[in-house]
This record gives sequence, C-alpha cells and structure tokens, in this order.
Amino acid sequence: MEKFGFFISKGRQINYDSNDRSIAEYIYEREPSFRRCIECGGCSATCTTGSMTKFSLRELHILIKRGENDKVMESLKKCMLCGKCILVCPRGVNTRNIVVLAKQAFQKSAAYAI
Amino acid sequence: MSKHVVVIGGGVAGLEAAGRLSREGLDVSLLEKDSITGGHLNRWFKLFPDRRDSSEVKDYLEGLTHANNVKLFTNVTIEKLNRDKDHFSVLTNDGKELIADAVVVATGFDLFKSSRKEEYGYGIYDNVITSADLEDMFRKGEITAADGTVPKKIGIVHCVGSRDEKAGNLYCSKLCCVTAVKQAIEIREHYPESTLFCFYMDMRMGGAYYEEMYREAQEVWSVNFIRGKVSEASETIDKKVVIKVEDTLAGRPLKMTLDLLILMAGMEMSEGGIKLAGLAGLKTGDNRFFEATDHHFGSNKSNVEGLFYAGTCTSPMNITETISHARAAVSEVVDYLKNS
Amino acid sequence: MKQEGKQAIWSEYQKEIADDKYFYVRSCIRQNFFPGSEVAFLRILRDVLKKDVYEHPCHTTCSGIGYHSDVVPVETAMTVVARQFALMTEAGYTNYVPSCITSFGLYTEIIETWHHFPEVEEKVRQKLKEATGREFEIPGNLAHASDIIYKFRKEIAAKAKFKLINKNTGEPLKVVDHIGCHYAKMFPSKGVGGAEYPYVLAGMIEEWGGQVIDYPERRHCCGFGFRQYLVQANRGFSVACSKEKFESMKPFKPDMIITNCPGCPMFLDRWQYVINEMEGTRYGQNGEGIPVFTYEEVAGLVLGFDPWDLGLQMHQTDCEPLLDKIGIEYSPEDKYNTTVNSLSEKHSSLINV
Amino acid sequence: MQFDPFVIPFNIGLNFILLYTVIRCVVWFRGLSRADKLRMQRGFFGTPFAQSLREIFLESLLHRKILKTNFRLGYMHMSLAFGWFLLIFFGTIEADVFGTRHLNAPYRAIFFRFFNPEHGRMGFESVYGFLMDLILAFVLSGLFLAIIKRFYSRIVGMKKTTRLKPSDKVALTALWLIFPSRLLAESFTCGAYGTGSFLTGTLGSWLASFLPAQQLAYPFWWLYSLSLGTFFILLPVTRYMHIPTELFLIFMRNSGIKTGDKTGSYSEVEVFSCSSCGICIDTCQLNTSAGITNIQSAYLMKAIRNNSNVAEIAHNCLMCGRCDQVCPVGIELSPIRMIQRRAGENDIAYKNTYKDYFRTRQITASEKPDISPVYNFLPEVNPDKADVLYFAGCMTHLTPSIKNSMVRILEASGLNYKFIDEDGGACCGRPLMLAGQDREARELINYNSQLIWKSGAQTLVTSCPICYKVFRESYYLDVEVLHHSQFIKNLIDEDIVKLNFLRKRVVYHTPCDLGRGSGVYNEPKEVLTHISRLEKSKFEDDKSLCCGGSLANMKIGSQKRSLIARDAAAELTRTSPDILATACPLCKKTFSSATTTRVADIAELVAEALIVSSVKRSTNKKIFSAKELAAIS
Repeated sequence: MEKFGFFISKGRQINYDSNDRSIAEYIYEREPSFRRCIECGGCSATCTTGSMTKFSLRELHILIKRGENDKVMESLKKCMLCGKCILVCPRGVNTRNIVVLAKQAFQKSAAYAI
Repeated sequence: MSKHVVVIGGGVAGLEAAGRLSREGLDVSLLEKDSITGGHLNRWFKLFPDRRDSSEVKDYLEGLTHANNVKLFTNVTIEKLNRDKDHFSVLTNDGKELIADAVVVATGFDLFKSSRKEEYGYGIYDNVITSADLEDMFRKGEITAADGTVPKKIGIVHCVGSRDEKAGNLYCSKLCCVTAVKQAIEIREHYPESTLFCFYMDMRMGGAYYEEMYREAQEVWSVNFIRGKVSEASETIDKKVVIKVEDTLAGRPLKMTLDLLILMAGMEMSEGGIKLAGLAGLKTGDNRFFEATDHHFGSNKSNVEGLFYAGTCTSPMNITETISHARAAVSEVVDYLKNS
Repeated sequence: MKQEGKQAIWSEYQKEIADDKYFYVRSCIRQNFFPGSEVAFLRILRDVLKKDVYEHPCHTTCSGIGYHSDVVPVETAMTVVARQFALMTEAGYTNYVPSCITSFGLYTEIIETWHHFPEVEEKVRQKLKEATGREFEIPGNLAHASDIIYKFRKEIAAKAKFKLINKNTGEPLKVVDHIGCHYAKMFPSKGVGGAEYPYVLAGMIEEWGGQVIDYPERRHCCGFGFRQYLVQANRGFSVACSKEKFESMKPFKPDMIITNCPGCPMFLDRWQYVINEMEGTRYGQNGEGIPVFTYEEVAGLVLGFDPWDLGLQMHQTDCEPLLDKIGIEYSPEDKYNTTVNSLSEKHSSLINV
Repeated sequence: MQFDPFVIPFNIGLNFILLYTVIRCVVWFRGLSRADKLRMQRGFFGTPFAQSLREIFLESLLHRKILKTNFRLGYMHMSLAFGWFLLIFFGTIEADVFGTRHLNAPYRAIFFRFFNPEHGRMGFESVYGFLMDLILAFVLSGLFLAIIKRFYSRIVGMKKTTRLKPSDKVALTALWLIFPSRLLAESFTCGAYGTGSFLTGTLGSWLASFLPAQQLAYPFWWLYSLSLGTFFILLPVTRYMHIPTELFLIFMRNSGIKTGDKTGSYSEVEVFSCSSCGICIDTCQLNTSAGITNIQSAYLMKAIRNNSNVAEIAHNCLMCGRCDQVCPVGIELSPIRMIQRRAGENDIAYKNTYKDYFRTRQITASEKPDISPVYNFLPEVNPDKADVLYFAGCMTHLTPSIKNSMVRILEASGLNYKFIDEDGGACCGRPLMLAGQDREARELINYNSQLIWKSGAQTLVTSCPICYKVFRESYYLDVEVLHHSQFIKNLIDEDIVKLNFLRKRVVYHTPCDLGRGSGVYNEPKEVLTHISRLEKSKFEDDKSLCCGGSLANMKIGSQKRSLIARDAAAELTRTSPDILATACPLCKKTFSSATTTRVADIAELVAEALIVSSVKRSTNKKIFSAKELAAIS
C-alpha cells in the first residue's frame, strides 16, 4: 500500500535465527567437505561460468550456510559442472557435488518449488 | 661462592628460567606475587594443540624448580629494584632485601579485561563470559548458562582487546584464535547437541598443528566460522544474547541470538610488569610490553645491564615459545655472569 | 542483566554539569515539533528550581541539520557555532546548554576539533571577527538540557506530585529510554553513562519511580538520520529503523518511551501511526501505541503540570492511556482548546507551589 | 519303482522355474523396441544363434574369461556350472540308457540312483558309474572352493567378495546343500546295496560299516530334493537368476542389441545376468586404492534389482570403464550406470503424479520440468574463419604448459588455426552429462556447435579427452574431431613438423576417456615412440589405470582421489622412467601431485622436441588444408 509515497524497507540483515538452513543441512549430511570451506574464493576465481557472468560459488556457499536461499537456485543453474573449482580448492572441498546436492535439495524442498 | 640470580614471576617463563639457572649451578631466588606458582597455567584446563592437561606442564615446571633447589618466595611484590655498580638490590613488600648479580624479569601477561569492550556487555549481560571463565567451567566439568541450563547456541568472539585501536591494543595476541578453536571443540565434545559459531576477523593459526585443529573443528566438530567483528551484544527478555556482526564474506549484516557468548580475551602487559618498568626504569614499547634491545638477537636483553626478560612480558607467546624464550634468557644470564 | 556491572560503567562516565547560570539555546526542530517541551524546561528551571537561565534573541540555528545533511561545510558550521558562543560571551555566561542533541554533538565535535587543531580555531575566530566583529570564549561548561534535568532529578523527585508507577497495580512503569545518537556515540566521555549504557534518561526514570527497559535494539537509531527522512523516497528506510526498535522492545511490554533528542520522539511517535496504517501493527498494550515523551514532558508530568500545557496534544500516538495509568487528571475537551491566556493563568498557580 | 513322494519338492521347483523363466523371457522380449525385436527374430534363425550356443558353452559353462583372468576363480565357476551341466547331461543319458524306459521325467535322471539302487555292478555300468562319480567329485571340488571363497576370498585369488542379502543366503545354503546331500544320499544307497564307484561306493561302504545305511539313505534323498526345490523356487529373488537370464542375454547380444540410454528390456536382462562374481570389485580402483567397497558394478546391479539406494551408488564411480573390460558376462556396465544417473535427474524433474494417491485419493498435477535455458548468459561470438580449431578445454586452462605447448605446435605447423577458448570458453558439456544432466549439457553442446560451425573449420583439435569424447559422441559436427595426440601424429606422418629425439625413458598412461572411452590407444604411443624411448607398463591400453581425478565421480573427496593417484602412479613408475607421459590435462594434474617422477602431457614433450628452425614459418599461408590433411591420414 503506497499511502505515504514510500514502503517500509526490508533490511539487508541476515536474520540467522529465523532463516531456513535445511538446504545447508541436506548438503552437510551428504557432503561433509562442505564444512571445510574457508571462503578463500579460489573456486570463484577459476570458474568458467564466473568469467562470463555474475556467479560465485564461494558466495553461494555462504548464502546457503546462512539460509539466505532466495536467489541461490537461480544462480546455481549457471554452473557448468566443469570441475575446475575442485582442482584449485586448497581444502579439498568436493565443490561439484555441492552444486549437484544443492540443486537436488532445492528441487526436493517444497519451500523452493518452482 | 656461586652467584645469585633473582627471577621475578613464577609463571611458565619464571619457573623454567629459575629451574634452568639453578641447574647451571647458580643460586636462584624466585619471587611470585601469588601464593602458588604456575601463573596462568592454574586457570587453563587443557592446552592446545594436543589438548594435554595443563597440570602436566605445571608439574614439569615445578618439578624442575624443586629438583634444583630454587628458593621460592610467594606472596611477594617488589617495592624497589635498583642497580648499584654490578649488583641489583631487590626490595620486597615484606621488607626483605635481596642482593642479586642478575635479574630475570618474567612478569608475564594479564588477560585483557573484557568489560573494557563495553559493547559486549561483559559483567552486565548474564550470558557473556570470557575464555578464562569458560576454562573454569571446563575444570568444573559443566558448561552452563547463567540460569543453570545447558547452552545450545554458543558464540565465540575472537580478538577481544586485540587488534583493536579502541581497546588501545594494535597488536595481535596470536593465541586467541587457536584458543577459540580449542574451546569450540571442547564444548562440542561436552555437548554434542550444541551449535558453535566463531566470529573472527582473520583466522591466525600460525603455530604447529593449529591449522589442522581449525580444519578438524570445521570438519569433525561442525563449528561454524563467520568472518566479521561482532559490533555489539545485547540481551533479550529471556536473557539470551543478541549479537550483530557483518558477515563480511556474504557482504551482509547478520543478527543472531545466542545462549552464551564467549569473549576471547587477548593478552596485555601485566600490571605488575608496568609497575616494575616504573621502578627499574625499564623501557616499554608502544604496545606497553617490555621492549627488548633487539628483535632478532637480543629479545631477552633489557636496557638495564644484567636484567633480562623471559616470556610473555615482552610479547604474546604460547607455552612452547615462552619456555624457549626462558631458556634463551638463562643462556644470556650465564653468559653475562661469566663475563662480568 | 547485572546492575552492578552497569553501575561500574556509569561511575566511569560522569561528566561535570554546571549547577546554575545557563545560557540556553533552543532547537530548530523542537520548537516546531514539541514547543511545549522547551517551555516546560524553562518553567522547571526558572520557576521550580529557581535557576538563572538566559535566552538570547539573536540565537540562530547551529547549522547542524545542514551539516549532517551534507549541505553545510564544516568550516561554515564552525563559524556559525562561534557566533553562538560569542552571544554567550557577550551575555556574560559560560555554561552553554543546547536543547538539541545534534547541536550538542556539533558543539562537542567542534570544541574537540579546536582542541586538537588550534589553527582551525584561530582561523574561525578571525573569520567571525571579520564578518561580524564578534569575539567569543569557548564555553566553560557544555551540557545538554537533559544533563541539567538529570542533575536535578532528585530535586524534581522531591517536588513530584506523581511517580512513574501504575496506580492500578502499584508496579513501576516500564520505560524505554532512547538516547539521541549525537549525544554520546561520537564522544562517549561527554555523555552521562557513556555511549553503550547511557544513564542520563535511565537516571531520571529510576529516580521518578519507573523501571528502565533494556532491550536488544536499544542502541539502534530511531531512523531520522537527516538524509533518510528529508528525501521522501528514503523514508522507507527511516521507518524500518523505528520498526526494528519497536519489534525488539515489544516483548518487554513497555508503557512509554522517553527520549532526549529532537528527532527521536518525532519519529518514534509518528512512525507508529505510519506502521499501523501500512501494516496494521501496533506495539503497545490493548491495541494501542506506545506513547513517546521528551524528558521535559515527563519531568513536567511528574511535577504535576497540565498535560495540555506540556503540548501532549501534539503527539500522534495518544498519551491518555499513560496519563490514566499514572493517575494524572486531564480534561479531554480541553485537549485542543488551550489558549495562551489559560496557560499563563495556570503558570501563576504553579509558581506558588 | 517309478515314483516316490520325496521328488515332489524338486518337481515343483523345476516346473516353477522353467515356467517363470519362459514367462520372464516373453515379457522381456515384448518390452524390446520394434527394431530390437526384429533383430532378435533374425538372430534366432541366423548365424547369431550358433554364435550364441558357442558363447554359452564357452562362457556360461566353461567360464573362459574368468579362467583367463583368474584361474582358481574360473575353475570354481567352471566346476560348478560345467560340472552340474555334465551331471545333468550324463545323468539323463544314464537314465535313458540304463533306466527302465526311455524319455524319462527329469526327476528320474536326477534321482537315478534312488530308483536304480542295484545299478552299476558290472561292466559298462560300472564304467559309467565311475564317470558319474568323477563328475560329482568335480562339482564338489568347485563347491569346496566356493565355500572357502565365502569366508576367505583371497584363497581363490579375490580380494573382496560380494555381500549377500537374506534371500541370497538361503539360496546359497540350498545350493551348497545340493551336492553334498546328493553325495550322501547316493553313498548311503550304494552302501546299502554294495554298488557305486570310487566315490559313492567307497564312501557308501565305509558309512554302511558303522551306520544303518538303508535307513539313512531316504532322509538324504529328501534333503537332496528339498535343497534343489528350494534353490529353484528362490531363484527369481536371488542373484542366481543370472543362470537362466545370461543365456537369454547372450542371444540378445549376439543379435546386435545394445544398452542404449534408457532403461529397457536389454538393460534389465543385463542387470539380472550379473552373477555377482565380484571380478568388477577386484578391478575397481575405488576398492583397491580407496577402500570403497559398496559401489562397484556388482553392487549397482544388485541395487537396481532390489530397487535400493541406486543414485548414491551410481554417482560414486570414476567411470574409468575398467570393469566393462573384465566383466565375464559382458554386461555394458558403464552405460547402465549412466542410465541410472540420468534417471536420478529425471526423478526430480518429473514429480510422480500418483505419489500418495492411495493415501490422499488425489492425483497431484504433474509438474513440468523447468526447461528454460540456463546458460543464456553465454556471449554470442563470431569467430574468425579458420581451417583448424583448437579447443583447449576447461581442464587444460589449469595446466597452461599443455595449452602453451599446443600453441607452439600449432604455430610451428603453419596451419591456419584459431584457438577458440583462448580466453576461456564454455564447458564442453560432458561433465554435465556425467552428472546425468543431459538437458543442460545439450545447451552447451548447441552453443559450442554454433561456434564451431561459424568458424567454417574442418578440423577440431582438443587437448582434453573429456571434451574429445563428447565432441565425437554427442555433437553433430561436420568437422573432423581429433585429440591433440592424433593431430600431432598426423603432423609427424606428413612431415609438417620435425622433432628431435628426446633420449628419455617414458611410460605412457592411457587416459580413460581417450583409451577405453574413445578407443584411441595407438596414436599417442606412436608419437611418443617418435620422440622418446617408450617403455611398457603392466597397464597398457584397455588395462590402463585411472588417475583418480575423474570428473565422473561426484562423491569422493580429494583424499580418496589422491590415494588412487598415488597407487596408480606408483604402479606406472615401477620401472623408474624419466617421464610419466599422458594425454590428458586432468591425468597430468592428478599424477603431478602423486609422484616425484616428472609427469608430462604428450603435447609438452612434442613441443620440447620441436625443431623450430626447420619449420616453414608461414603463418598466413597454409601448407595443407585440414581436409587434405584428413584425406592423407
């Protein structure tokens, strides 16, 4: 309702208490190396997709972990699964499986049904 | 007639230095302000990175001094410390005067007083505690929130009083990160159903096996690491702690309610050290720690001839480094006495 | 919450507050938003506490509102402030008391700047002299008007007709204190109780019988933020800030909010109406709003001033439920019928207390 | 005496299993596509039939392939299968020749001794009895090995043996009981009547010396019949279903039917033909190096048969294809795995319309999968015209030395070439396919295809076997696709580049996707022979190892990968060569961190050997067009 010429802004703050982290839990359970990520950004730096469009696996990792899932699925689809990220990851995170699992989790989850 | 060395401070560095000096055949007096020796070891329960019991290290150190007949004076503070010609005169609060050929200062560090970071509400909010308080809980074998319940969601704030201009400390205390990781693992071991969050500015896991512990904390113990300095804490109506932090890697501010917030207090120059610096005219640096004459090859040497530093009175150190530094001080003393 | 912890901090942040001979400067905004409050301040100091308060007719804006909206450069602001100080000096006063929190912040900031950069002060003196021929002394004591009321909170309590107590239950009223950002966040040592746990309003509440509510978003800005409000498109951000505070204080069921800043009572008050219109949410008890007061209004109520003399009819969120709780009598039909004459009549009756 | 009640369990079991097998085969046949049905019909009346019979004899009975790879294991399988077959075969003849009448019901041959206890006393009868005892001993020796294998698999040369489900265990017990009970039943009967040859006779008379043989024989005949009956009845729900199914599979395969990319009758027959012999488990490097022992093809087949946990198994595989090579039944294991990977994706894309129907009585609307393009951010590119395209591939970009070497070689060749993904192009699509995401892969394939078409090139060279395989198999391109090893081979053959001899001892590792995946074995070795001293390893050609880096495995982490890489590298460098050569950027990268031996791609070695001065450096003028080059080669 635009009664006063403005809307009440939605904050940018991540509300960790109320966010839904089921996607992250789904991945943690199936790919424990997800926990090992130290957010160095190596994956994003080498990323084939990331060189052509705004796509950062590192950022998606964090967003999933914090339960900021809203736009993650849209982004995840851009991944080509080429696997360069696995080769550069210093912590041996199985990045491709995380992408696949995340997509699976989103598709299985009713909350994010397309 | 063997020469007499006074060692000031009965913590890790003091005990090691005293024991070793005595073993070198010198007459050693060890002055300790508390009633017992061991310093901070008395408060810490398990040590990183191998999680051994702190009492093992204490036993080793005290064993060393006992075996070598170190003269121990407890409950002693220093009122005067003068150098006359080639002797030191040390006047204690109980009126004793000790004449020494050399002095080793091992006054150690004080933990940063977390209440100085007012925004975290230590001493005000019921469920904000420090790393040292947590060690007390570990010793008791029970980690509880203020109301006696088991905390489920626990946050750990790194760099409390370190790397913080507002706290007056520009330096990194360097052991808080690994302490945080150690304590996070210990809590998870104790309460497997708890969730741990470490809020860090940088993970500085520089020591041997520290990084491996960090990895273990993530992988095995599911500790969550969030990069960002907690800006403020506040209390909810049911006495939980709400923290605000920027998740710098998500580029978004983050708010979270926790059952318990643990502050990783940094290391500061001890009050006793500052007092001693005034009494004996010892040089201190911008970081208020004693300033050694050379960073590279004179880290035990003070600006007063015959007075040497050992351990964390010069900068934050872990136990390994403290012991090494104390041994280095011993060799400096022996060298000095041989040539004087 | 450990009270002794807070007390330890409060004891560290005590500031010197002059006890008489005040050079009082009004606030641009408050004169318009809550004109009753500044009048009440003067009445309390002059009539109740018998203090010497001087107001200079040539006082202008301190330009802080322009400074914080990025339209007035700091040098200009300094020269304007220097002129206010000159008025004080000319009037023979040294204790400077601004009514506005932003003015207080600006004065503090400028005095502090001059302290560290004397050459800037010298330049400002020179420019002021060139432009107006005036000369000034830096105030010997700079205190915000709320500091003054804080200083005399006990005297006011001694003369109080009412306490901040719910007369029906006998319980202390739950009071949220909201401190203007510019009061102590810039210079914690210049505020009573410091920046993290300010005591200036909490001290009044405690003294007058109320219970202070410490809620998680206590430190959060009311949302005024100058630029956020001045541009209409940004107001959504402004109202979101207030909303965050209301959401956070709601579980504590506060009876009232007390503030010491020109913008805060305005926005905490008006935005409640806006949020209710836009989202249908009210944050007080029984579907009502949470009444918002300035410290002068509360002091006035405690001393038994007529609510409509205090200008409470200017509030958008009704204050009557709170007056009922305290047991203050008021005449509903007079709410919007106050005349200047009736005011002065009541004054004379009050002065005879 | 023509009948006894104890034969009833056997009769029921036999009739049941025969009927079941026939029905099952009919159902499978009906499930075939029209083309496959025709193939099968044609095959039945043509040479494939004879081929099949031969194969059945060699593989299903003699187990020739297993014998070749592992003699003891082969002997075990052979003695059980072939021995049992001989028992039946000669038993039938025995019943026919020596029995009271001809053309007997099967039970009369199986239980011949019971119905003819006096048989075998003299002359030819005793010779035949000797033969039958010999066959029984042969079977029993295999059974002995099988029992040992169950508990100590190493004795038959196996490191791991398959794990069993409960019905398998019952069937296995029944199977194990069949021959010992026959031995005892026959022995007791022979002991009682004083007949029997060296085995049954000797054992019989010894047993009869202290036991009431006459009374004990009958219960053992019952046991014999019961174990046979139980085994037959349980057959359809156990892995032993492979016995009848394999015969059908052989006919189908010889008729020219292939697995395809969707579940169908043929893949189902393949799944049921798996005998869980466990050879794939022993071959699998995930087992031998990484200790993962529950995802091998035998387990995949089992999971598909039992409808359990298929997705998890299907994705945990390097797809190196080593098991396809050794499967004695000839099951196309990798294609079946790929079917399962794709199926997993489809499960998600298409929600089951009838899910929860019985609970809710409501058919949920079937949701259409999201088919909006996902890679529409890919830039539209108009490449320069060129004769030869070089597509390095994502992995090659992480091994710049390969990329740079190829650029040097291409420059030296003087061909009119274009490096199309010099600044990083789109992925080839194979990693997506390996994850079962064909639709997404198709988008990338279309994008890259356009790029290739627009360039007007006739030859496409890639450095990455992963790309090579997908370019060849899944792109519809009117260009010749070459792996750089093939391309270099052509350059050498045509004398376009001149190379030094490097004087290095080199062992060549055949990358999975290049070798078993695409059948390119010789060209890389010929190139290496040209420039170095190529030495053989134990793992040549289709026996080559996997480096462990494979993109096909979604599940394993870096630690397990490095275990595989270390073992493989250790095997390959056993002769301490100067260089471990490979022809794949991923193999190179994986091996590099697993061995101290220098690991180099063929392209790097060729670039090192390049004699630059001898090359006609005409960058614009081409020496050969790619078509000419292709024609020559």
